[in-house]
Amino acid sequence: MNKITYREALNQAMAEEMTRDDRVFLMGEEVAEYNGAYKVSQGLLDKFGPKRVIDTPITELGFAGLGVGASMTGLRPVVEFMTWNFAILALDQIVNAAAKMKYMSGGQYSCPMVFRGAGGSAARVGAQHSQSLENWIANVPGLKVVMPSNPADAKGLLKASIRDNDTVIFIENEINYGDVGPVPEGEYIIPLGKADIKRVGTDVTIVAHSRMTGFALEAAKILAEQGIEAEVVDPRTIRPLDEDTIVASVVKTNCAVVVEEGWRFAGIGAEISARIMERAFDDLDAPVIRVTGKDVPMPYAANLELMALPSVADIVEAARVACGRA
Amino acid sequence: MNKITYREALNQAMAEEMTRDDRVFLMGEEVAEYNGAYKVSQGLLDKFGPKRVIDTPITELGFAGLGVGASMTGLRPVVEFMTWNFAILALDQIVNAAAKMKYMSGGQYSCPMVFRGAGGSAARVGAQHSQSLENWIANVPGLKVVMPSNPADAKGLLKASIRDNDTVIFIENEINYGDVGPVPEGEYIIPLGKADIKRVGTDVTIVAHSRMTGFALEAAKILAEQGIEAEVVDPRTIRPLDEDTIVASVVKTNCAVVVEEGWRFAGIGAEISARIMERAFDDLDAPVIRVTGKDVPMPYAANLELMALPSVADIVEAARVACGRA
Amino acid sequence: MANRLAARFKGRHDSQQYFLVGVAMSAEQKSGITHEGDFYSEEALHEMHDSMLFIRRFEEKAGQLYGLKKIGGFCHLCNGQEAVCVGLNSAADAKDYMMTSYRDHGHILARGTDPTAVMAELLGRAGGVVKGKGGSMHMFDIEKNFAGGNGIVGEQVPIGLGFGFSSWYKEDGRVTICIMGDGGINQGAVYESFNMAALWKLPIVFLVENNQYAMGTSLDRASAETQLYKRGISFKIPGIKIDGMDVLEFDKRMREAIEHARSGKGPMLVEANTYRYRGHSMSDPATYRTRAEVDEWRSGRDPIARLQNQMIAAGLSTEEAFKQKDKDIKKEVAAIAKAAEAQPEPGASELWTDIYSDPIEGAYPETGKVY
Amino acid sequence: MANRLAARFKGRHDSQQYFLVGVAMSAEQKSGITHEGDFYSEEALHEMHDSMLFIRRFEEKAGQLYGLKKIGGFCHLCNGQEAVCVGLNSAADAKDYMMTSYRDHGHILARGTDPTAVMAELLGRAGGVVKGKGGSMHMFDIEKNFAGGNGIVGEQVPIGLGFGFSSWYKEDGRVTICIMGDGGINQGAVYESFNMAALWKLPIVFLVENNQYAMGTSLDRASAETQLYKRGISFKIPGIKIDGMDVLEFDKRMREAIEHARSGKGPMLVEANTYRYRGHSMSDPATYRTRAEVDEWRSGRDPIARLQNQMIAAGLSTEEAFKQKDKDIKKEVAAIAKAAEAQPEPGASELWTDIYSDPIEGAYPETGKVY
Ligand SMILES: Cc1ncc(C[n+]2csc(CCOP(=O)(O)OP(=O)(O)O)c2C)c(N)n1
Ligand SMILES: Cc1ncc(C[n+]2csc(CCOP(=O)(O)OP(=O)(O)O)c2C)c(N)n1
Ligand SMILES: [Mg+2]
Ligand SMILES: [Mg+2]
Repeated sequence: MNKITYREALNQAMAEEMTRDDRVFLMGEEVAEYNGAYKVSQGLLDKFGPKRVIDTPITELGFAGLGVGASMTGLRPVVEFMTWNFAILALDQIVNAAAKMKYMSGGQYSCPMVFRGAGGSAARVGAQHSQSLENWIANVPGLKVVMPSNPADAKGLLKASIRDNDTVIFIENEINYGDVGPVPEGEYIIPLGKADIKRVGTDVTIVAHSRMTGFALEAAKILAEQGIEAEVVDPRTIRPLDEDTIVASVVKTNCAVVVEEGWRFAGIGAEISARIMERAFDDLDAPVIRVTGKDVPMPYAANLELMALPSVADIVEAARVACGRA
Repeated sequence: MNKITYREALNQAMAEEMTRDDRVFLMGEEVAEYNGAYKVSQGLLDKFGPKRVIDTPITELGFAGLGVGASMTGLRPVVEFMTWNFAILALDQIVNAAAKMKYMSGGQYSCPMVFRGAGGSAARVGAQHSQSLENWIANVPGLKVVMPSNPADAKGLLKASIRDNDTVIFIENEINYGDVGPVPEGEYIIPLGKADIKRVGTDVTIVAHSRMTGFALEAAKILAEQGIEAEVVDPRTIRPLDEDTIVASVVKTNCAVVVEEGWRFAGIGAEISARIMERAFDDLDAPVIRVTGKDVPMPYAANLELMALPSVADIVEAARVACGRA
Repeated sequence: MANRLAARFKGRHDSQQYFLVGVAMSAEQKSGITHEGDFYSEEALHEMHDSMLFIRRFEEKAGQLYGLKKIGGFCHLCNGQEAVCVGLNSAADAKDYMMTSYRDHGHILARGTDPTAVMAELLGRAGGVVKGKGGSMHMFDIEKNFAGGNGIVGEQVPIGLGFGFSSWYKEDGRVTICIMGDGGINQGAVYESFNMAALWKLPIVFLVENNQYAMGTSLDRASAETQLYKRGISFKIPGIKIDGMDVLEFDKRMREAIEHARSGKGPMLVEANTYRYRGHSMSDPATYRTRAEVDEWRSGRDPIARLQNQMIAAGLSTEEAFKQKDKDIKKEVAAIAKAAEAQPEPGASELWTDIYSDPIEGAYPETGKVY
Repeated sequence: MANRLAARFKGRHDSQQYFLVGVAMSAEQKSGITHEGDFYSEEALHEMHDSMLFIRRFEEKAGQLYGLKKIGGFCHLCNGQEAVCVGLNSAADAKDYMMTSYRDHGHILARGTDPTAVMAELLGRAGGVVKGKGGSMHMFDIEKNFAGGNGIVGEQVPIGLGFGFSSWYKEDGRVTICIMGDGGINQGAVYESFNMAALWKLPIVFLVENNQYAMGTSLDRASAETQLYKRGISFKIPGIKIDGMDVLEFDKRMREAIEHARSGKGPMLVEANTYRYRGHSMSDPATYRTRAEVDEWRSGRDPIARLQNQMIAAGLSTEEAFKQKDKDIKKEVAAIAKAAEAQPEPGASELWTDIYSDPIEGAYPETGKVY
């Protein structure tokens, strides 16, 4: 298997799908001539020309709506938000148009498209550039929400997302863009809606998505040294959530930690925690613990930022508490 | 005590606060000459004149930002969204500006203001006019979220919200506007952050806010006839959430149902359910049950709409299951 | 009536006989006219008239049914604005895309959608044009290239931009007609769309139905520039203003705008001056307008009366014939309402359909039942 | 330097001696001039020059510190745009409100904020102007009426509208200067704000810093109308275009715009033509511009060199004196950086402060620790 970066994996996924299907086009700020603010679309303009790789003005609501309209005519837009923080401006088109169009039109129109870009916080970019929106968006029926944690998932899931006939919210992680990992060669697709057990374990279940999957795997290493075998479950698709895989793990380990970078209140952790209780109440030896971003706007100062984000140590500690070995 | 409508209670709260403090002004679509789309601002233009009761063009993001800016200069804007569905367009100003301004400015600027309007679904208004946003907004540190369920709470909480020095998101319910209830005369303020036990009971805790509080109380009546005494807790303030009151009730009843009109995924119910597990795990005899709006865009047809919303019967059934008497 | 509306003035193009409206002509004159332009076939004029009248009676029936609580929620009628709906659809091709706000009954009817399906939708019935799921504000007909029926003010404008983009992308020769109100034109998304449409020369006609009010807010209380056709100037979009109470004038000038867009010259902004006779929605008594103002539009500028007078003057019909026509149409609408009312509500399982095209096994729909 | 910037050209108003820049004058001529207008006091000219030079050296130092990874995140320098920052603050009153985007160092310095606090903010130190919580993009100084430092493109425009509204409400005679970029001006919220500002005649000057690029996108690739001062026409906002590389010209014409707004005539839109010498942010190599283009602006139109030449021609200074001044300023900036670096990071408890003004007992802050 080739080892490539998360960024290259995404790039390959788009290039392959654009080659396969000329209804697919990429649009967003700086995606074309600049080759992407984070270089995810490197080379695509050269390959596919200015009709299929399109730089937009800074008008998130407008070009999100453009994507919605284009998708209703049968095109397959991939709309990039430079980061998801800016997509807050575009939420009306995502949530009120794309998500509801099929229902409101009695099944006549659908919006087969991908909204993608970097989510969560990068490094030292402050309060307005460090927001996780997956819990808001996964709240909405009509949308699918995908968040890959490594290059292979990034490629396989993005290809599946572009082929999907529904609106897929594809949230990448800026800090992961440079991560290198093995990616199968050739046609490689990961179906949406399937969690992946990234590490098998018996003592405690750690559910973590996107960048936090890596943190959880690191925590699992440390826990193993301490004699605790953690099972790390990466949901990969946040909506629909592969509840069965999560619950099966908890039934085995009898305790769980849920990790997310975003804020705690009504976050992904809340949902997973509630579901575990609903489906595995009698299997739980202890309450599910949520490890989340602190309940503060993201500060700029290096020391404060570090404190605001979940850490590997936080996960280790939570896991020890969850399985009664604190 | 006077019996007045929820609508009048809100109107009184604004009139009294505008009389008390001339920094307070009301702005929004149709709030002035039309006296409010739902007549909540009836008479305020006549009383306070066109400088303090201002009709805006249909530009939610623009006038929300206007409120943010005005609040930063020391004014006390009350910005009405005709309904919260339209506030999705304005979320950037609420979430990226108002909520984070104090933090980003190192405490220099704050945004003492109220964003208010009707939330949730009205009757037969379809998918785009029937969304509950409280879980999204309560996710965000820097905001407070208030949702009154009866006229007295509406008045006391709105007065407290206008006086509060932070940004308060005040979500009313259109269907409750006509509800009549006793409201204390004279100066009447309910501090933010305190839940209210709307009915005392011993067998099962039902947590429900806004319009669902009424549903829960009706369910409690039916349950009482069946020999089950439900305790109905109305959080009133969603953020901060009065976790202590909720947990104390669950410690007493050993089981709980959480009701909300909005969608289930990462909703208010998920948060409350997760917190109950975290704080009262050993007191729980059964998993917390969530009764929520169905996971569908709101349909228009009368029969489908009824199915999409939580019903009193749903709450009764859930409560019976929760306390093991199904 | 379904068929008549569906025909969408094809008579205009098929017939060999054309009539200059507003000028009584001799038989000789008539027979000498064989080109289009300012001339309409007799059949086309009747089509336009009948369509406008049908829309008016349809809306009145909807108002009645709302009063009887058979229609629920928000319901926005377009009485008074019929010339825009009908003129627009005379000017546009069937392949052209169209989308508008929640005030959509007249537009979808003029587009040729089965009126029984529209009425059934208002009543929340299974045979509704969107299966009873959308209601008054969310009418769609993909076969007629009618893309809603959108409830968030201004939301259809970026969506329309996307339809226009698609035609540019596919080079399919279609024009998108994207309709908004005088209140909606203040939304920021409109200007984001204007800029992109102009920058990329997309084949779009932005049409503002200026009915003088956005709910209770008159144009001048919401807009710094009340000449709405100028709202594109800052983005280099040319604008024209058309009398939206004159179906023939509207048809003619709208054709020019559509031709402009279709020819690759980029978008155009059209302001149609018109008036809604009723309140904003069924719950609005519209006390913000004077009786005199309403009368001025209703009696002085009514688009149906105007066309009737023109046709009578041209010797194409008589007052009696129009009265008879009105009776026929009322009957037709009553029959449609009856047929729609007779339909069942949507089946319960419909609650869970049309959410996803590719549902994922075991995950969708969530039944909402966890206990 | 803190004091110098803080003084904000007060010399201009205090001094009795004025000099016409660009024209060498005899002592007699000089002493004959006692009015303002096109004339500046010698002190004021030195202030302007020194302020621009200080901003440039400050930005260069910030760039260096970024290279050393002492400054993190996004960092947007304003080299080349100094005349706008300084001319603007010469034209505006201290009581006037100002807000801009993330490209805010130059503006807050020109506003008179302590440069050590600005540098400390870049370094994430406790003594930062916002306690290290905001960083490069979020500079605020309430005492100087400087309201950010906003990271979401266009977001400051509705906020500026609110400041302008406040002055209308309080009748406090202030003008709000709301700054955006040539990319930011495409955001829909800008037009929502234009409309309300014009409709209510609010005392606001909207200032577009047209530095020709939004990240890698040149003006003409993002804007259908590239004459940005015309972007208010559709909302009846008058616009003017000013050379943003000429501090005196900018000051003068900006004064007119501010006067227009202050006099109750409503908002004005000013386009300042300028150029950023560096990439968009520290990570941008700016390969989308030709060397020749950059040179044309840097060597041909540099605002600091231009003022120096004018002052030398007017006999107010010499090349040697300016060289010395530059050395002094560089030293000053180095000392500032050193002092800022010496500061500690914010205390850990700061993580939990400044979220709420009225925290609720037991509820805030949530410590995030539940196990
Ligand atoms: C974003 C948004 N804000 C507010 C509303 C409530 N609303 C519905 S219609 C309307 C007035 C629109 O007026 P106009 O655009 O002139 O269209 P008209 O109703 O006259 O056809 C308002 C404010 C809404 N549906 N969406
Ligand atoms: C809403 C939003 N979209 C995108 C971005 C990313 N971004 C930051 S600066 C920038 C370019 C802005 O250019 P311009 O307005 O010309 O200002 P300049 O940087 O030239 O000063 C972009 C796209 C953002 N911060 N906010
Ligand atoms: Mg209107
Ligand atoms: Mg720029």
